Amino acid sequence: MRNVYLDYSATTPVKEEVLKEMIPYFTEKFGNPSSLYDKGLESKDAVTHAREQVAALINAKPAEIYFTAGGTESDNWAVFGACEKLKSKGNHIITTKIEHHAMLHSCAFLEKQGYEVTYLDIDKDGFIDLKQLEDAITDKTILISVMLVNNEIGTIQPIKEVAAIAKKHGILIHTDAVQGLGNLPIDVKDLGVDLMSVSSHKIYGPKGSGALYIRKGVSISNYLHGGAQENRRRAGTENLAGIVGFGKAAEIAKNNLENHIKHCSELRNYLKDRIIAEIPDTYVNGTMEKRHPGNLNITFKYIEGESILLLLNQFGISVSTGSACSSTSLEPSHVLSALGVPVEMIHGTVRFTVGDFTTKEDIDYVVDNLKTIVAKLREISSVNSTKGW
Amino acid sequence: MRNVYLDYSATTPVKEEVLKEMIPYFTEKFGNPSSLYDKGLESKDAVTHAREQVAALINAKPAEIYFTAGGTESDNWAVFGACEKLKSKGNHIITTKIEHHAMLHSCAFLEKQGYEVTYLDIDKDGFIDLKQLEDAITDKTILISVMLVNNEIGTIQPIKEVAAIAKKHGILIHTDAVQGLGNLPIDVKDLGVDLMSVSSHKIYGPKGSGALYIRKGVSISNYLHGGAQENRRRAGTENLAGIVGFGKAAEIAKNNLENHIKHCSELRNYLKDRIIAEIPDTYVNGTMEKRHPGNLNITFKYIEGESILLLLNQFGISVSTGSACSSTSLEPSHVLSALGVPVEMIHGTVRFTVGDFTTKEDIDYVVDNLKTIVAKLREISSVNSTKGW
Amino acid sequence: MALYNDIVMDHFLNPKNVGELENPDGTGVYGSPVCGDMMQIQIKVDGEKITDAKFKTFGCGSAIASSSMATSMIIGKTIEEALEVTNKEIIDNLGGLPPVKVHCSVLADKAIKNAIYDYAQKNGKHYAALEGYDPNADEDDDHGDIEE
Amino acid sequence: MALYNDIVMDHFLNPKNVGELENPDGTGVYGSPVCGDMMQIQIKVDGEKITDAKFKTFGCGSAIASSSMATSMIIGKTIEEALEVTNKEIIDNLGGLPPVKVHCSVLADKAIKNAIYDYAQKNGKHYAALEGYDPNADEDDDHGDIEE
Ligand SMILES: Cc1ncc(COP(=O)(O)O)c(C=O)c1O
Ligand SMILES: Cc1ncc(COP(=O)(O)O)c(C=O)c1O
Repeated sequence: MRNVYLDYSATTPVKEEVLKEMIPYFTEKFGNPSSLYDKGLESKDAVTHAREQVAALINAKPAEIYFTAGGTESDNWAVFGACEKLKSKGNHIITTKIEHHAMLHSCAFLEKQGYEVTYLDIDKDGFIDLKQLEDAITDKTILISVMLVNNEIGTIQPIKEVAAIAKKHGILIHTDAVQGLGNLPIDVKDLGVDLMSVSSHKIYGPKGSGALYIRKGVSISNYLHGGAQENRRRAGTENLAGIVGFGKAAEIAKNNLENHIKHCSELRNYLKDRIIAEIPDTYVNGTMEKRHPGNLNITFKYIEGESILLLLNQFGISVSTGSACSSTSLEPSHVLSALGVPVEMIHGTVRFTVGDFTTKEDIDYVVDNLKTIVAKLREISSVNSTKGW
Repeated sequence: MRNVYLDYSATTPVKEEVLKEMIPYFTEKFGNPSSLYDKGLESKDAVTHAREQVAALINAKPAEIYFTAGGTESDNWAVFGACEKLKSKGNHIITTKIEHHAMLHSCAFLEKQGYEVTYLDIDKDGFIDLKQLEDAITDKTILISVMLVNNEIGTIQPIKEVAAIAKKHGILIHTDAVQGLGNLPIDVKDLGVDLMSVSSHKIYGPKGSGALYIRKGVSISNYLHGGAQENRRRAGTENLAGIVGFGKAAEIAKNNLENHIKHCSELRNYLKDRIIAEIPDTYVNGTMEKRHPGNLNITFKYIEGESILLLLNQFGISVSTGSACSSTSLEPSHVLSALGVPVEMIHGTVRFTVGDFTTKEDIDYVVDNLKTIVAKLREISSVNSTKGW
Repeated sequence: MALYNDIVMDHFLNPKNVGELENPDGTGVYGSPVCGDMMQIQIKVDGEKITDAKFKTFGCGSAIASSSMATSMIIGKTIEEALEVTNKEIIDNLGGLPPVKVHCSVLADKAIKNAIYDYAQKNGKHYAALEGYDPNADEDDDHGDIEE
Repeated sequence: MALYNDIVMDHFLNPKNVGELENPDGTGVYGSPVCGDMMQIQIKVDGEKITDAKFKTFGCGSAIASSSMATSMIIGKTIEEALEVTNKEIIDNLGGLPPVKVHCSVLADKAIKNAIYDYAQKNGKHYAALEGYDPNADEDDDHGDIEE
């Protein structure tokens, strides 16, 4: 049976070249980067090199890259570290309704501590309103956090404009760029952000490795306390091979960026065009402009997403019904809710993300099976276009 | 040139069998464990299996193991999670002067938030005093955290007795077992602890992977907020290969425990005997009883540790001058200070840790070179036995 | 570990009794698309015996499997017997459901009762098990809360 | 990137001027074992010229290298010239030191001055550069604080 993975936003396979770079750092070059003997210094050099590679991908200085255990830790560090540092200045955070749970659950936790959080709306295309953002700012606002690319509908927020507003008001600006990294050109200098979260496993690097970009001169509190690693700002023995892998993946992503975007968007558009043309009662969620090149989010009216997922799985096809994290939960996606998708239609929504290893044949295989599956489930369904919901 | 690694407490190489288990989880079985399709479920199964392997090593239930990014995160989670959860009950923590920085710097941070911390002394052998512990308890005490095995002098604290005292007073008990795991039999049920930190890279598993044992029924706040991973208690896409590697390393450690202890303690004792017999003015720090089987901590009077380290490095020998984390700092080791070692002698201290790949020939090679090196540095030194300090 | 066991998967992939009856003696609907699951079960009754049953379900894998199992279970049973079917039995016959999916079996159980209720109403029948029964009562609020 | 560059490593591994002089004209000691570094520098003076210098150092690699470099630099210089040697020059001649190790060069600089001071005291000499000089003043409190 064919195997078609269309869930690159959930995670990506580690590329062979990346794994090859990592291998020696497990068994042979295993020294602790904090150690002063050659075996330690060799590891330190490897971390330094990876830092340069990651920095280059986002046009940061290497010293502005702090390695973490992934996007979730980076998000937590950014928000808790900023709030701790600035608590004497205020207790108000502005973010959006469509952030990843790493941000939303952190904010919910802070609300319990007495912080106030404004969650910005998105419009029907999936974008925040800069006017609403500016209106939400008070003299207690200490942090603005808006994600660069949404993980469910792939919309790219106007972070440069958001950062300009933040700067005008002297407020720290963080962006969760976990889904953006490697999927659009990112230049932190041009964007003007103070803090940015990224993760390795979304760009063909290993899981459990990520980074927080902290602009030179910006100071937030530490979140993991202990040893003097990462210039004393993030403690814990470095995930050496994970960092080396992230570095290599970043290097490849940089060199491959144009191709990657072209490849993914072409296949994604082809998938979209075929689905919309060949399967009735299907809708794309979020605008097709300013969108993650691999992301397609489709509602199949009158049927339920998990059923579609399971039947596709029978044909070796992997897709998701929302963000990977919420897929074991029964809650309808908060992103699609914010977009204004009716709840019954949220239940019928599938996220497809294509990636570097996707082929046109894969797409054809998926659409062909999807047609049968959707027809079958609609046959079973208690709702349909004549009956209505 | 021969290569002799005697810094197994800083980190260990990943064993070949461990790496072999990990490899497929990078490129092939790369699914996100939260995903509902086969590729995700297969990953979830791998995490479940690793959880069983780690649980087995410490006689815990698999559901009591929560994977983290390493010992530092586990320590931070334990102390911050406990304090957050129990803040309405009190604000007093009891720990020791010889904890790892992951604990000490976390406590220092909490002190700034208004928590009170008692740091227990150790005696000249390296052990805490249970009487002092019990006397330190107040009705505001919410957490006792005492490390199982010290990373510098290797002494094994009487955690079972500590836990009994904690239980008697209804106080949560955490132990940092990062250096203990795989180096002595650990049975969490028998020890009676509520929380225990462990790390993969100290037991021939990969860096950046660890766990917090949370006894069933014990509730602490989350520290990394986000997705529903780890039974909703630790967010972040799982470090899949890192977890698989930790699991395999734990399995090997369990099967190999007796051999490992015998092998290490024999070589360690041989190293100690030769150094003490053949190099004058050398002292062992900490008792040789109840000690990490591979740990030897020696003061070479009248000379300085970094010089010894660098000269040993010239001969391909890797040792450390204290904990790996403090080795880039000029601060004299807080552990040796607590032990009462005079500061000038702390500066002349070297930690040797032997491990599974150490041979008797390695030890002979080290001692032979050490003799020349120590003689040479003493020749250069401005202090000596006749002049005194 | 797969999400569902083989029995559930089989009932999901090859559901029995899908469809609608020409002249049903009773139709029961339960759930709503807003909750993510909506089930319609129809029965044909001969004397006191359920001779046929069909379902239509909007919902996840276990909702479809539960519908298939539930309809299979009541065909051939008397009304009284069918009323004794519990969601627990549906789960047991399915060889178990994941905890977050237990509510699907409740849905099926309710849809059966609603179909019988409809039949009873239309035919002026009374069954002890339906005494005071409210076909719209929401017994299913076990939606697996997010705690953190 | 090694901890130290090749010049530093060479002066550490093969230090020049190790030892003590038979009849030194001046002896300077600076630092203490408690701080982790203690340096003794002795000089032999002929007329106003430093004809020989020896050191003994308890300390880390860069302390030993700095001692070796400092003694090499002053041999052949006049006292006045030697007093002009700065820790910056020692570092430069060593091709640089890591930031946390800069204090080692300060130590060597102070040990030289103390040796000359001792010589001046013993011989009733006066040097403008030593006006108001305190041989025990602690110029070295740059111990690389831990911040978090
Ligand atoms: C937008 C976004 N933020 C944060 C995360 C969390 O990153 P990680 O999985 O590396 O913890 C993810 C991915 O799961 C994401 O898509
Ligand atoms: C006793 C002790 N606790 C905690 C840690 C931190 O563990 P990790 O390096 O996995 O962050 C270490 C090792 O560095 C340790 O020795």
